Amino acid sequence: MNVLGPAIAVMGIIGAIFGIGLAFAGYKFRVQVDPRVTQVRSALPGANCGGCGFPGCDGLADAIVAGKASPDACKPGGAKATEAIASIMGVAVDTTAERKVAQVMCGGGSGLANERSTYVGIQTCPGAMLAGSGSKACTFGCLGYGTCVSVCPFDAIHMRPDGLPVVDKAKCTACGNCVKACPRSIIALVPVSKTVHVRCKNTDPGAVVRKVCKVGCIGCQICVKACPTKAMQFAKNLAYIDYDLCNNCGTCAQKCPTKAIEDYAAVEKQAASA
Amino acid sequence: MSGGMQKDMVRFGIALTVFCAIAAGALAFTYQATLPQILAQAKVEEEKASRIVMPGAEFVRRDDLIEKAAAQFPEFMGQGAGKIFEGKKDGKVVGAVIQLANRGYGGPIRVAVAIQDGKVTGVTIIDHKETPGLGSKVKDEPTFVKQFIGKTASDPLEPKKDVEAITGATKSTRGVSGAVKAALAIYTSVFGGATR
Amino acid sequence: MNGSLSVLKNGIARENALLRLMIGLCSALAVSVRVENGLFMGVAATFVLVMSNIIISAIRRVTPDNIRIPIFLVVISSFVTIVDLVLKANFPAVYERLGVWIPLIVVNCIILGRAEAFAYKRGIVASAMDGIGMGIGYTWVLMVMGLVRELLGTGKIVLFDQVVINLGPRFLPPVFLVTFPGAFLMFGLLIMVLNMFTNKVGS
Amino acid sequence: MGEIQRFGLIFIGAVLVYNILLIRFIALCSFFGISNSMDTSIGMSAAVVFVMMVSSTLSWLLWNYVLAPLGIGEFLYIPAFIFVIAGFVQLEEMFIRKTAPTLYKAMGIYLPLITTNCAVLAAATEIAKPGFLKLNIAYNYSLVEAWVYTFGVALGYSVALILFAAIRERIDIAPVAKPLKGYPIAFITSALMSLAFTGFAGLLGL
Repeated sequence: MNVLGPAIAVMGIIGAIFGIGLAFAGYKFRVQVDPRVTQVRSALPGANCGGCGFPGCDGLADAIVAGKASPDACKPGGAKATEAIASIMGVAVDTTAERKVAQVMCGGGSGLANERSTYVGIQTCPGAMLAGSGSKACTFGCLGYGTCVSVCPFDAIHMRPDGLPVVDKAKCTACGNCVKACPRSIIALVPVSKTVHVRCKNTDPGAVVRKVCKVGCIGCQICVKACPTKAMQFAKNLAYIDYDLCNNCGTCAQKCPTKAIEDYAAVEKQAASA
Repeated sequence: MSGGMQKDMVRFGIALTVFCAIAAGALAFTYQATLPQILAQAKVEEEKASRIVMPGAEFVRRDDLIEKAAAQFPEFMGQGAGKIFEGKKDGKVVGAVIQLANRGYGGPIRVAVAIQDGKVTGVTIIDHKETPGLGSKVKDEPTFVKQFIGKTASDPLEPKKDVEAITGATKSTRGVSGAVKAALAIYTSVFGGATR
Repeated sequence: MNGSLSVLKNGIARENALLRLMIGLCSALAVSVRVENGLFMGVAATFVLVMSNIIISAIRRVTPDNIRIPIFLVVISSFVTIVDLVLKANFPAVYERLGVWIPLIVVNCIILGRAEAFAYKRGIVASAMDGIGMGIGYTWVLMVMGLVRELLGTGKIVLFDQVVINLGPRFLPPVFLVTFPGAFLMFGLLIMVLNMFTNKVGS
Repeated sequence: MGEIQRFGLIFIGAVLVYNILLIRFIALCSFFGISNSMDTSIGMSAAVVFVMMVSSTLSWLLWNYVLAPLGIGEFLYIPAFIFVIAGFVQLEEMFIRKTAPTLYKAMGIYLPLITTNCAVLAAATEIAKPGFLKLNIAYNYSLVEAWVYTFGVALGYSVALILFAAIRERIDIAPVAKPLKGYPIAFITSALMSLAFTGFAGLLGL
């Protein structure tokens, strides 16, 4: 029985139906896709890190074109992406803001911060926060279970042997994932040139801090008086630096009785000379 | 807008139609080229089981008998599972082979039973879904099917009576012995007891 | 010419369809019960992959963009049906075992994936080489899995109806490897070994 | 057997006994890709159930009223079915993107994935050529039985996918050995799930 005829006829008809149908649908259901969205999308790095708060780069591209997000919302993209998007959108953006990196604001590693208990629950910071907030006596310090490490899409943060995370300034693109992930918000985005940081977040009075951690800020305010450029601010028993005024002189780090303030530049000079 | 649409509709319509037509033509051509071989293979495949239980015979599929048997034994012969062949040796009908399916443990077990002069002369398992290592022994152990040789419709064909069950696989054993018993029953009803 | 040679190499190892890109798993796990299955499936998939890559890249300039998927599918399904018919006619035993997986090559993620990602953008020769590379990459993984699963699962390797290796009656084969869950486990362990190897090499 | 009992048999067979993902190994590409987050799994499951029901109906009609009577089904069923499925999915994606953007946000992005989803084609072919997936549920499917079967397969797919997504979320926070991280542990978990589903093998004598 000859199958050639009916086969060609049937498949031809099916092909025709869908050919015309798709063309018709292509026009009838045409959605106004703004051409700029695809241009902006190609200017973004495409790491879908979610640092800008939108679901991936597609989400951000739609938001930028719709005006809901600023062209420099994508920090990992850096100045290059911001300029490209600004030119696409025809908007002037000052790209003078200095590149930022993440910085861990806690110095209470193992041996310095006292341990209150041993924690054997789920090995993540949010998990530890739920079950009696971890093993350290200090309730403001770093829990040390590495959630910031697991959320970092650029592998820029790693756990040190003493249980504190350290940021690799070269790889860090300030996408902010770790800042959001840390349940005690210990990590902050600081300008990359600044090397002096107050590595403590404890706002308890000095006497309480002294009991829980050897390198905690006890609120003695010596640094505030000593700071030549008045960069050192003080509130709720805790000293913190106003990075616009700070010139990395490091006098506060020398004066601090509990070494809560760390001057990385000095530490590197020492390591280099030793 | 509608002008663009018309142009696209025509362009896509033609492109897809031509494409599908060419593909269909090529496939139809290959199908016809391979058809005779496929049919031959199918016939060989169908009679493979019969040839095992009744070696050296020519087989004629009796569709009329299949319908008759399916009416009487729907659960064994129903829905295309059952087939009846008449075995001929140099022109003379010597017996019949009945392929049927009976429920085992893991699913249906398909069995081929050769019957000559009312006596079982050969049984083989076509396929089964029994648990590997346990129920699958109905097919893997050659001695199991041999015990059915010589049985007639009058035998009880019950495990522990005249059928030696496989340890730990009574449901599988019952599946096969039930199938042989049904084959004998179909044989007597369809062929009227004695082969003509 | 060496451009396409590197394309060929990366299909086999660096961008191996099964181990690296994690596509085309459906058939790989189900069919790799025997080495012979793996071989036939690999060859069939490679044939379809190479032929469809060539055709797709040949007509890529003329295919309108928004109906490219149906056109790819027509091309791929035609080659799959040809393979299906040829196998059914000439190798009925193998066809019986591979039965459901030959038609499913059409929706095998490797072929449509490569067609969309590679063939639709590159020249005919490069696409053909990519097809061969990916095909070989797919086949050797399939055969390695088939080898291990058949040898350990049933104690012997049967190739074209001859017993090639037989571990003898004393060897009590762990039937688990030949069953469905065994396929998952085997594939998982294969990737683990690969991870251990590449991590040492990688880091 | 009563009509209702037959539906029950087909349905249980499709969801549990011959689960498309864990027993029949079909559509694994999406199984491992999608299941690393719960809401993508739910979105995908909804899309799969919807697409499968429609494409199986189309395939059933195409087979019984066009392909089989003309005798060209034997070699045309692959191109015809996959063409219809792909065409329908593309049309439907455009339709939803235009008329229901919010629904498109939740479910739309999975639609192109479904064209390459093996389960849809497998179910459509099983309905046209019973025994294609080597199930012993039924030897021919009326339209209603086809619906019951497809819904069963789609539900089986969703059950397996969502269960697996839930388990994988727990695995992410469990301490897993370094080389096992990622796909290896996922495969081993699916091996255990598949083992559990083989427990349904003898159910209802299917």
